[in-house]
Amino acid sequence: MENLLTLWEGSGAYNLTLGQTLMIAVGLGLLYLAIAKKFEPLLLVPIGFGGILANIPEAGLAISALDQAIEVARPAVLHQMAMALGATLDPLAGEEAWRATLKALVDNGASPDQLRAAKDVAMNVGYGDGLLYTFYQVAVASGIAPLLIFMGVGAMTDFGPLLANPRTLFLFLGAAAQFGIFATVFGAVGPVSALGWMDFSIEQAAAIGIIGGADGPTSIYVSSVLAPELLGAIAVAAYAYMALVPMIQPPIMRLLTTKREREITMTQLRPVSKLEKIVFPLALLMLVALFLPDAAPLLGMFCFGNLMRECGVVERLTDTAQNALINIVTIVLGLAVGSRLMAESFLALETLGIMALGMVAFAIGTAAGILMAKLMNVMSKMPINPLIGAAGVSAVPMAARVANKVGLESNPHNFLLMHAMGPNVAGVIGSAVAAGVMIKYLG
Amino acid sequence: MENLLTLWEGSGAYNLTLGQTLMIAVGLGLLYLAIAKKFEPLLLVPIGFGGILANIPEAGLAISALDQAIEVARPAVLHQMAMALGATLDPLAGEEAWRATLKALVDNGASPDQLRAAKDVAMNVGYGDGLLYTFYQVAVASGIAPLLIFMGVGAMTDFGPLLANPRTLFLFLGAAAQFGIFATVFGAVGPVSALGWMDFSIEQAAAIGIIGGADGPTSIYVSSVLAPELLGAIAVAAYAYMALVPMIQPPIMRLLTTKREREITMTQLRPVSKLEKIVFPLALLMLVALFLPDAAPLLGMFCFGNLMRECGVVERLTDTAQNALINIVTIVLGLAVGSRLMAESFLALETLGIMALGMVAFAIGTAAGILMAKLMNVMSKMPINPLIGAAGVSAVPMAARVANKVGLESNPHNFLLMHAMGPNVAGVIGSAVAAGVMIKYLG
Amino acid sequence: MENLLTLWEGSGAYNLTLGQTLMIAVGLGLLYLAIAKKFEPLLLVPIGFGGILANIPEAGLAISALDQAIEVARPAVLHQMAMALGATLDPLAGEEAWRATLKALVDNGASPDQLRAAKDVAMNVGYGDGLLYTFYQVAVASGIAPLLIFMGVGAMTDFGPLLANPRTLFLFLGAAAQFGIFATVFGAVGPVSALGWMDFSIEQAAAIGIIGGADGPTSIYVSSVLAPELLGAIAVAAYAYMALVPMIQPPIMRLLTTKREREITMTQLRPVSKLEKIVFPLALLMLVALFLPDAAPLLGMFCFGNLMRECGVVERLTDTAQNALINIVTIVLGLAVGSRLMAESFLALETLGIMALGMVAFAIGTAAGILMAKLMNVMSKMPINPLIGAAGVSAVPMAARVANKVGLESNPHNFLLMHAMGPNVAGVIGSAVAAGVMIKYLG
Amino acid sequence: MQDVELLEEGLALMGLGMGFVFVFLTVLVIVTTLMSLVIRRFAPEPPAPAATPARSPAPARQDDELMAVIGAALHRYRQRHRR
Amino acid sequence: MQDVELLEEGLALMGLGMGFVFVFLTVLVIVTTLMSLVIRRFAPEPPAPAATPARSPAPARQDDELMAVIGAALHRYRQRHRR
Amino acid sequence: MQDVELLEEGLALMGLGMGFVFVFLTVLVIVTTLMSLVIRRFAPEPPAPAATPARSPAPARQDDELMAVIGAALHRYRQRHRR
Ligand code: NA
Ligand code: NA
Ligand code: NA
Repeated sequence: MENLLTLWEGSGAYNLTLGQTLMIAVGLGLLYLAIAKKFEPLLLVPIGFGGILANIPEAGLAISALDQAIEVARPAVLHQMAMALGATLDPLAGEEAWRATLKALVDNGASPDQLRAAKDVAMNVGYGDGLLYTFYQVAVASGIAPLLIFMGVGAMTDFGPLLANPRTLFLFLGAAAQFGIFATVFGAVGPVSALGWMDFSIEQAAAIGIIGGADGPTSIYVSSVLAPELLGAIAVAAYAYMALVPMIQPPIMRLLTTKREREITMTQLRPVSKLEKIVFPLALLMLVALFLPDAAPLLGMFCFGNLMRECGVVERLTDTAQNALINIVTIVLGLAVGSRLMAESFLALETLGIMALGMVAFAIGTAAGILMAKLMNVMSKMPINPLIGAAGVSAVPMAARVANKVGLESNPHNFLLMHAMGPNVAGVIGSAVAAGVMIKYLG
Repeated sequence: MENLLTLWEGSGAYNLTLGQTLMIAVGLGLLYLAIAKKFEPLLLVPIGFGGILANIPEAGLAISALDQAIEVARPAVLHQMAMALGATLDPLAGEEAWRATLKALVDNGASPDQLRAAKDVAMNVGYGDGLLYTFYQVAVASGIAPLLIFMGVGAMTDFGPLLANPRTLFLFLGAAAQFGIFATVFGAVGPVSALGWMDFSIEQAAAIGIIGGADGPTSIYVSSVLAPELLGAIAVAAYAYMALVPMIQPPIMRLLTTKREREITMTQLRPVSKLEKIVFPLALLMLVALFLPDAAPLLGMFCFGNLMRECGVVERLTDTAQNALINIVTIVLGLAVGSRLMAESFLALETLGIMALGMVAFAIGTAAGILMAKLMNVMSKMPINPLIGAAGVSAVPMAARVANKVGLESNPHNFLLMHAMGPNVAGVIGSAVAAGVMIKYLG
Repeated sequence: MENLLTLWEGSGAYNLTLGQTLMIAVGLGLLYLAIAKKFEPLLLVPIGFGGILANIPEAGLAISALDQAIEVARPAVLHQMAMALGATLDPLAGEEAWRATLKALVDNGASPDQLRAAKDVAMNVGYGDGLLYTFYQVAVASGIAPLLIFMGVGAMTDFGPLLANPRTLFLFLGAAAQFGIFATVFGAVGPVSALGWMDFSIEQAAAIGIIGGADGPTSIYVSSVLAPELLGAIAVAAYAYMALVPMIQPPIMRLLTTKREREITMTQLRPVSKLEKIVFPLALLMLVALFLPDAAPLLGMFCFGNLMRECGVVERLTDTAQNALINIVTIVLGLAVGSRLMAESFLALETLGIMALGMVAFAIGTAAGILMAKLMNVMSKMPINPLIGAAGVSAVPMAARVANKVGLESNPHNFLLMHAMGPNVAGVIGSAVAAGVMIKYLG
Repeated sequence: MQDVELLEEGLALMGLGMGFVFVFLTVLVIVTTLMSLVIRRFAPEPPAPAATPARSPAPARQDDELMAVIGAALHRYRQRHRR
Repeated sequence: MQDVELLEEGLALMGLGMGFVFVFLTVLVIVTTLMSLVIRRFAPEPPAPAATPARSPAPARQDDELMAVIGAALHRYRQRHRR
Repeated sequence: MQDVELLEEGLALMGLGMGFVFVFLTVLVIVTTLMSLVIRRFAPEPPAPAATPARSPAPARQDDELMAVIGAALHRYRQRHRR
């Protein structure tokens, strides 16, 4: 009988909080979007599932051994842990209060040495770090997973279209599109925080702004450095908006261009030699080394992947970087990001703010890219279709495809895809550079 | 000359103990069974080889830097380590006694802080953790490897046959077959321990009983939580009996059924829609979350793998989970399990007890599945061939194939394979649920 | 304005030292050799790129959180770290001196406990271990990466040619070729150190000598154990000379053999049965266990890979060991080795000494193999072409191909490839045995 | 004495464990059967059901759905945890 | 007060960031264009440029090149850091 | 003085090392040759040797073999280490 009670009191149904219920619903919603609507499923399936796992009560999949012990250990263990943390628990306060006291100590007061000692106590009585917690520490907090993904993305990226015409053209579009990032940072600390709507620090604002870069691993990397407490919401927003490119961009594109502009046909791209493709990642790396070392992890791994791809002598490594390795890392990264979908941090007004600001960043970036393309079209001899400016936000290759599609609507013989790939990959570099500036300035 | 002596005194031949010799023979025996007899070779080849590596004298592949230093370091280092452990070594006792004292301190008396300090001493003079020890800590003690294997198994499992007819049928067979697990737990603490034949704690009994679940990763996971000291023997028994399904089950099947029963033809299975297959892992996950959070790591990863498989939008992740990832984890897990084949723990009477109890668990599970099927056949309108009840122990897909084969012996036109796959995969869920109950109750 | 200054003072261009510039040039040079000249590109592309990344100023990709904090943290953090290290910084000395003091403390004086405390300070203010530093610790310092590569090499090695005729023949050639290793060790502590040209310890000399074994992972493994400070230079030399086999060996081969000897035709090899191939890695493992446990990690993993290959029942593990796993490990290992290409240690006269000694080791090994083959040709009834002796240095399969090619020059109908594969794979075993002896004696 | 306790504990674990496994799988059977019934009624197979919704929806709605999913969860949460 | 500081910081970050992104990509454009010009002049495409050098060189030179790469770097380094 | 020691150590390592490599590989040659002889005599190639035993044995025996492997090892071990 008592055993039955233990089982019931340890069950999810008994312990489920409202927050956890809602977060499980959010996880199911993300899975629905990923599976039924094909919203970036490679990331959103693991993230959504990880979000559900993280919110299963009592399972402790997303928390450390120490936190798990604080939540569920017997009173005797709690007292031992308190001793390790250099505190004593008021005998009259009762179990719930003891747990709250310990949690507060662990989150704030305790020194690293005391935390180690308390963790030793928890481990000794059999508690272990949750699987998703371990994944988060190993893959995200260390920065390793987003960097390996970026290496894989580099190994899949063809810089040919960009190299065919870098002059005054593609990279400026890629740069302009990053305006969404910085405008959003300003907006987040400006109107939003200053007017008291929400309360974002400048670091948080920077991490939110990067969503506008439309680049998942860059967003995760920046927010793991600058605002780990928002990582879950930021990653979800980043991948969701990458998936939403075909919905968000076309109206803005139609609004800011005339039909005649959308019909502009661009000149054929020249062929690019193998050697140019080999030298480009090295040239980019040298510039990063000289001018923005803080972007070196991101762009360094990106260039490494691209060099492996183009050099033509390490096909087996390229193949692994594009397949087995990036897939393994994606699974681990997705589950780890999902582990940050916890009620306390996700179900705050801030999350809606993040979603809204991310959307704004995205829209401003799209608009800035288009407007810059219009300006360049006026100033340059070469005709430039302003639609390709919208591809500068990155979201490779979705944004380029959208530009192509909207172009075809106006002129069914005007294929812009390859022309849009230039600003598209330039946008990846652009947002990594923006990330580097933010980390340099705020990190 | 002195150098030659060093070489000889550091050689395996000089240091080989009887236990190590026998364990190397056990390792070779496992390799023989795996290679010549095709006993679950994917696991038993790495486990057998790991067992040999772990028993190479002086190599220290399966022990920590600290233990390695205690075994082979110079006296000066021993004294340093004793100091770090807060003890002093009796100068008169001699080297062998010093090593024994240190070993005893490390295994029992010392605090985590002292252990860290002693380890620092060992690392400083150049000792490092053995490869298999590292694999064990990273992959097994953390729980990561069995969970990733379970994810891969989920990605390979088709729940179609189970979904085609869950009603009153397949899942009950899967449940009944778990009776072997619990009967064995009771037997291990009952007759075996109470009568003083061997001395198993209730945790050990639970870990042994799970062998009857015929599911390797579940056995390893449970025993890494409840009885790590028996992990080597339990893993070997679990995989050996999974391989022995075609020998163990048929006699029991023939004993408990009449020829007429074995000839029963079952009705055609209905087709199952894609959406049902997508929703099933999520429904299962919700039930786990509500009623048995302690099974959430195992069944959560299993459902995750299965959802990736069925959702149809992340083929590249499914492919990696089924191939590169599960293969890498299998190699590491196998070697890590092999590292637990050490003479002191394996060459005890308990191991024979574990083998015997595992066999009993297996036989009872098979019998319970068949008897339940007979009962259901009597009670239900739909004809049920009792042979498929035996498949409920899991050992996917071997047990289902055995049921099919024995059925064909009685009626050469009666293909039971797809009907047996239902209880077969239900058996996987059933033993994971049983594992969750044990961990909840004893963990 | 102040912000601009911050950006400039944190840029690479402002902080670049001469050493870093030169090391980046070395990295580019290695990439050139790897890509344009096809010098072992699988390793030299990651090593060269890692070398560049490691020398990007301020990026800290190759150093620990602690070192990074010492290099770039604000003065307040420096004082905190000094306190953690049990020291105080002279207020008058100035920032540069403080950093130097802390660096000296960390590299020498501090206890493990103090280092942990100082690291806690660095982590608390946001510094993290660099990516390449983490790769080095996890993959190289632990010994894991070279051992997994060796497992993969085992899974790719066919011992058939060796088994077809082990008697008096192939293994002696493999043994003789290791003379280069030991002669170089003696040379490094003899003339080179004793005459005061350079100053190598006996451990360093041993790690350098192993270059003559022409086996990359063995070199990295030995030098990670005996001389981690030289690891970068030794790994570069080892892989460079493996690539240079077609340049270095032919002149020596022509010098030491007459045209008539090079024309010797060898008798057909007998077919080798599957069972012999399965038993061989186990027999080798038993000998290692009995006589040289210190070679157990290297040869154990090698035999494990080979057993997986030959046993024929774990194809999917073999496939992963030969592809996804070895490729992932190669990427990580290459970058990790590249992280040791730091100016202070690489741009020393010692590096030229290592390159020169490695070359000498290589040449002596080649010569010893040829001379031993000549001796055996005289003494044995069976005709032996001395060219195959040169393949005993390993560098599989390059050295065997070179022997074949030089043989064809003298007799266009004399295919030596399969005959040369015997000593070639024997050379792998031979240098791993040599590595074991050195580690036993000096480790 | 201790043996009896151990025996009792073994017996309890057996009863509890088997009972729980049966109850759990029974509930799973019920839920699965209901799920199948619902799906077969409301989303019958032929036009691959998971693909159908992706084809039809008005583009503008997809964005709303994301907001809706998160918004609704947040709304209900904040209703109770006013802060 | 603090809000104003935050606003200023946001403004500074925006100006600095956009400026830096533009400058960086401009430099990248220039470098890339120059690189392409040089390559197209001195190593025109058809005979796959990366492969060409590998075919021709005298074997003996390759070894020298390795020594040259490291030797030259070392030489320049030691010239300054005499120790 | 120290140089002489170092030299001596180098010489010892050379002699010891080369000696050991030769002895080890000689033993390996002998063992391998014997192994091949035995295998070619008792399990000649054509009927793929590893597969043969798997086909014939009486099912019941396989289980015994597992027990036998472990049981024999355990038996011999416990004979000596009575506890
Ligand atoms: Na971007
Ligand atoms: Na089961
Ligand atoms: Na060699």
